[in-house]
Amino acid sequence: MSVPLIYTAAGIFLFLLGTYGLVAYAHLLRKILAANIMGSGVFMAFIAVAGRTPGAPDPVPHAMVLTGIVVTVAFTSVALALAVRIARTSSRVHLSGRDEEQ
Amino acid sequence: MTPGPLLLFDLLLPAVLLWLAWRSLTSSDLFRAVILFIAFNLLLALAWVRLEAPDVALAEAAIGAGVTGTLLLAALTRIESAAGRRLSRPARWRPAALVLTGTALLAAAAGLLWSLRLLPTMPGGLGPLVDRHLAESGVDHPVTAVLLNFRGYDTLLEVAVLLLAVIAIWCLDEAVPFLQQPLESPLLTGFNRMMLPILLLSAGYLLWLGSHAPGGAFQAASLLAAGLLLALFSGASLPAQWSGLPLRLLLVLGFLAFLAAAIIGPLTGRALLHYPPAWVKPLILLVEWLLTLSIALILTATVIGGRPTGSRPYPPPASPAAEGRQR
Amino acid sequence: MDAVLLTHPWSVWTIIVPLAAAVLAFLVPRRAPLAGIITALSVALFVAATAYRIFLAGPHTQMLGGWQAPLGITLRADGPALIMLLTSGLVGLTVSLYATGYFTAADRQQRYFWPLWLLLWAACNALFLSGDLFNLYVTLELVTLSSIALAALNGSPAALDGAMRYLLAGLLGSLSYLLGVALIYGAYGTVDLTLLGQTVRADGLSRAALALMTAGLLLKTALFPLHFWLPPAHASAPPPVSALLSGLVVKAPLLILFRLWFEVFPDTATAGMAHLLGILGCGAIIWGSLMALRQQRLKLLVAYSTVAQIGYFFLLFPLARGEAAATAWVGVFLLVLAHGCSKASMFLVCGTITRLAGHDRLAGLAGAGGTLGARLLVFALAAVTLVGMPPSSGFIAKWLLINAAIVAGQWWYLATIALGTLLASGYVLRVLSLAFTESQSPPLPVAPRILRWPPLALSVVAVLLGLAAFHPAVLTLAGAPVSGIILLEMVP
Amino acid sequence: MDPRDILSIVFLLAAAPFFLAGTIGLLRFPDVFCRLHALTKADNLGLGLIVIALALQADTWLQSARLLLIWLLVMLSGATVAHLIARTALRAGRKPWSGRS
Amino acid sequence: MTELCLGLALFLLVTIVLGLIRIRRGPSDADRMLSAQLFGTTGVAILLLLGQATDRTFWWDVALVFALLSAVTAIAFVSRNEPSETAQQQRDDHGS
Repeated sequence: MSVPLIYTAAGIFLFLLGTYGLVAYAHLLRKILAANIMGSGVFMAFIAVAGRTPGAPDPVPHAMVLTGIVVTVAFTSVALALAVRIARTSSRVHLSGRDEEQ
Repeated sequence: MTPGPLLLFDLLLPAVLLWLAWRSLTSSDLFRAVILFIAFNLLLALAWVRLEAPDVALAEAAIGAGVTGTLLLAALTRIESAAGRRLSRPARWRPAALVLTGTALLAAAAGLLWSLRLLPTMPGGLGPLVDRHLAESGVDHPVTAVLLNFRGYDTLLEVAVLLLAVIAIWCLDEAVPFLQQPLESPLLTGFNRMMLPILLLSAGYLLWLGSHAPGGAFQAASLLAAGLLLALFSGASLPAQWSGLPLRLLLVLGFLAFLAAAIIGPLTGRALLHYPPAWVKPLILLVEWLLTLSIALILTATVIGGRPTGSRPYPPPASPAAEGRQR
Repeated sequence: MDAVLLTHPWSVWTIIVPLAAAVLAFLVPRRAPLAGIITALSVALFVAATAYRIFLAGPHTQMLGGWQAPLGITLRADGPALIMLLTSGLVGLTVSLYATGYFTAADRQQRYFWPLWLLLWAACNALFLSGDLFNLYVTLELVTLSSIALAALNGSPAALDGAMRYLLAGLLGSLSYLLGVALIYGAYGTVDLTLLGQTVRADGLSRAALALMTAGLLLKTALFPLHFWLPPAHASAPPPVSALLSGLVVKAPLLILFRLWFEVFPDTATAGMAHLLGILGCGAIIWGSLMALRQQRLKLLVAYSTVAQIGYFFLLFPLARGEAAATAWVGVFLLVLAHGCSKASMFLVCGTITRLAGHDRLAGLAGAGGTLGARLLVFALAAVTLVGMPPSSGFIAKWLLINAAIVAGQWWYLATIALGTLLASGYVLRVLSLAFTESQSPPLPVAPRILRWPPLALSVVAVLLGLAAFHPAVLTLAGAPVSGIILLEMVP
Repeated sequence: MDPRDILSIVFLLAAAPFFLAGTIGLLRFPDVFCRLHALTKADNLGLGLIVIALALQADTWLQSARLLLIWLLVMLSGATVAHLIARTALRAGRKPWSGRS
Repeated sequence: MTELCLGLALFLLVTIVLGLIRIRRGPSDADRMLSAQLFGTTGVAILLLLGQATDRTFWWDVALVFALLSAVTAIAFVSRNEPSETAQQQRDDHGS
């Protein structure tokens, strides 16, 4: 079992864990956390899968993951702003139609 | 090959990461979830180090430790002050739905893991190709070369995404100060007085490093943003006359410079982003410096979370960091 | 003159000009509408130049930064991209004109509509031209994020809610897509579509990657049963935004799907997977149409109609396997163009009606003679294309799809198309009948010209495109991954 | 064996208990103020010993200086944060533990 | 030497795992923030040790960034609790 493979597997599990969290939880902040965890898993798998080259690591996936991280930060900040706005306009912390579930 | 403790480390770290992620998703208190997530980000940087991705590790350390944590805490505070602090539990699912989802996720995990065995044992990768053209790229560090030259188009659009995030956030709301009063503590003032120059210097160091070693514009910008946030916490603010057009100009400056550099190509009969060979180095340097400044302001603006109105005391601050960079 | 026309990379400017204009609109909000109109006209011009170049000199590529793939990113101006650009040019121009009248200067929404829309436009054009898996991810994120911001533009609780749903679904979709890209890069060491098309092996890993990417993109295209986020987001946004979301944005992930399935993974995708998509498409057609029939509000009706129309696009996957491939291909791309124009026009009419009547409840519109009735007639004209009545482009498109289904011997798709058409006429007639009931309401003011003419012009274009369908049809096949003859006659 | 190596090993071995003490203190001490106390042990001494050990091994002065800078920064942050958190806790009405729990 | 550095890094990772218990127990937000702070310091130490063990000192730059930013989140936390002290009181009562 090689080291990159361990991290690839961990990345895939993080991705699925995040997917579960995104679907199962109603609180918007939790959903955003879950999406971030998903993203981390994807990035980890990306780097690990491409990091098996012998010698110096391949710089291209590193650059791609950097781009991905920035994009995810942008999404996270907009998502948080939306969540705050929803909380302020309707005192809700989740999407409509799920009030009973909290 | 792998020494014993290192292998143990590599087994323990992913396990801890998964556990942290799990706890962060399941703990009923949201503040705890956010703290666990911050810890998760911290350890994630260690994972990047283990995967020999120092650039990603730097970015994760800068973003995860500085910006994301602050972003989440600020958002949590605002949400709680609007809707109250509540516990959050998973939706009560019907057992059938739970079983179905669980099975689907586990099946996906099994399928994906099983497909990994098909990965080539000796992958190609683009590393050698990047090395071969590194001399023509204008920088000496492969990751920076990919980001700013070989795949510069991705980076151009990525900066557009960041800019878009600010526009979207401003469109949603006006800035809500999350401090009703600045933190007043002589210790913090002293701390800031020492920290801001150090952050500015370190940002310059990372930016300079990026041309030949791990580092670069985004990481440097995150440090600058952290400096701006520190200044913000201790009550610094942007003068009202700066919060309009000048601020917007600073926000878009990096992107505009990048765009201008990009269209030199099509205007002179080359491809988009194809720099004239003699200008590659200075152009990339200029774009990188301006990008650092703009991205730092963009990241700060996302944490502030709304359009500065000029009248309120907490628009983006004009800290020494920002001013030093503008001149 | 011709030398420049045939060698200059015109398509690049359809990305650059809106990007620059977006920045200007953000900097100087007062001049934003002007920047928008100038951009709209120039994008239309650049699309025309691109079409001319493809028509005369065939598809062409551009290596960005002068770096050849796999090191660099390649932009590709080929037939499929061109049809998408045409859609984007037509819809974009119309909506831009409409928006100058819809948002007023005092409006907070105007301040942000223009930069957001121009960024969205640049992102859509960039996506249509991209020939690189990872670059497609970045452009798709740009498309999604700007769409989300636009969907939340009016700040109403419903719009915020819809935008949030959209955002979460979008994140899930794009991360799933990115994981697929990671696997592909790990296996083949490149993300260039053309190179991948030559090297991809039809093994389990490719299938896993394809499944991940497809799942993510299905969520982003809102294919039934993953459409849950679309109606709230599309129906609660301001009408010009709804027109863009339905007319343009849903087609972005769709094009990526087509490129993946037919260019990169033609052998990896099994017939079973293709039929699964086809059956989901059928489900979308029927479910979306039924839901549209039940809606009480005009905008929701149109939004559910989008859910249904998305289904037709997915019929390509099963129908393009075999001898009818070219027929189905042309049919679906024509349908994309037709649907883009007609749906955008319908949403714009909704906007004018809401502006006049103050609401869009169907019950409240009954007896809408006079000025509202005229708007409803424009709606009906747009619906001619949507339903697929001759001689509209929608008719030609569906005709081709039906031919492909017959040739492929897949009768159930034929039946679904027929049923979908029937249901579509049902919900359109339901709206239209409002115009012919006795008028009770007091007369309403006439809408300003800028809110009347653009939708009318767009729906007329959509109908007339049917008469000129041969040219787009030929262009669609330029550089397309399918070839063969276009079967215009019924060949059982 | 080089005496520098021996010194480094001694310092590294000495660092471990401080981190452990920091963690145990974090777990076992009765209130937030005591725990702060434990935390600063790890910051100042544990990390300090590691930094000294590694600085002994460094090839150039620049590297040693970088290590020292990191240590100084952590101490500075640690002190400031400890002060601020203690202040927050005090303002929130938490009484420092006085020996009777 | 290398082995020792690695062993110590592993040991520090274990102390982080132990420290997670405090995040779980709380009782107050300040306690949790404190644990995160300790993780930051420990993370810096691990980075230094790993960099030494594998002879790649560019990882010390990552440690430097950690050290630079370790205060930012904590200060954000403190400022979050700054405005109204009564609210903080309620929050703590609720949290414990």
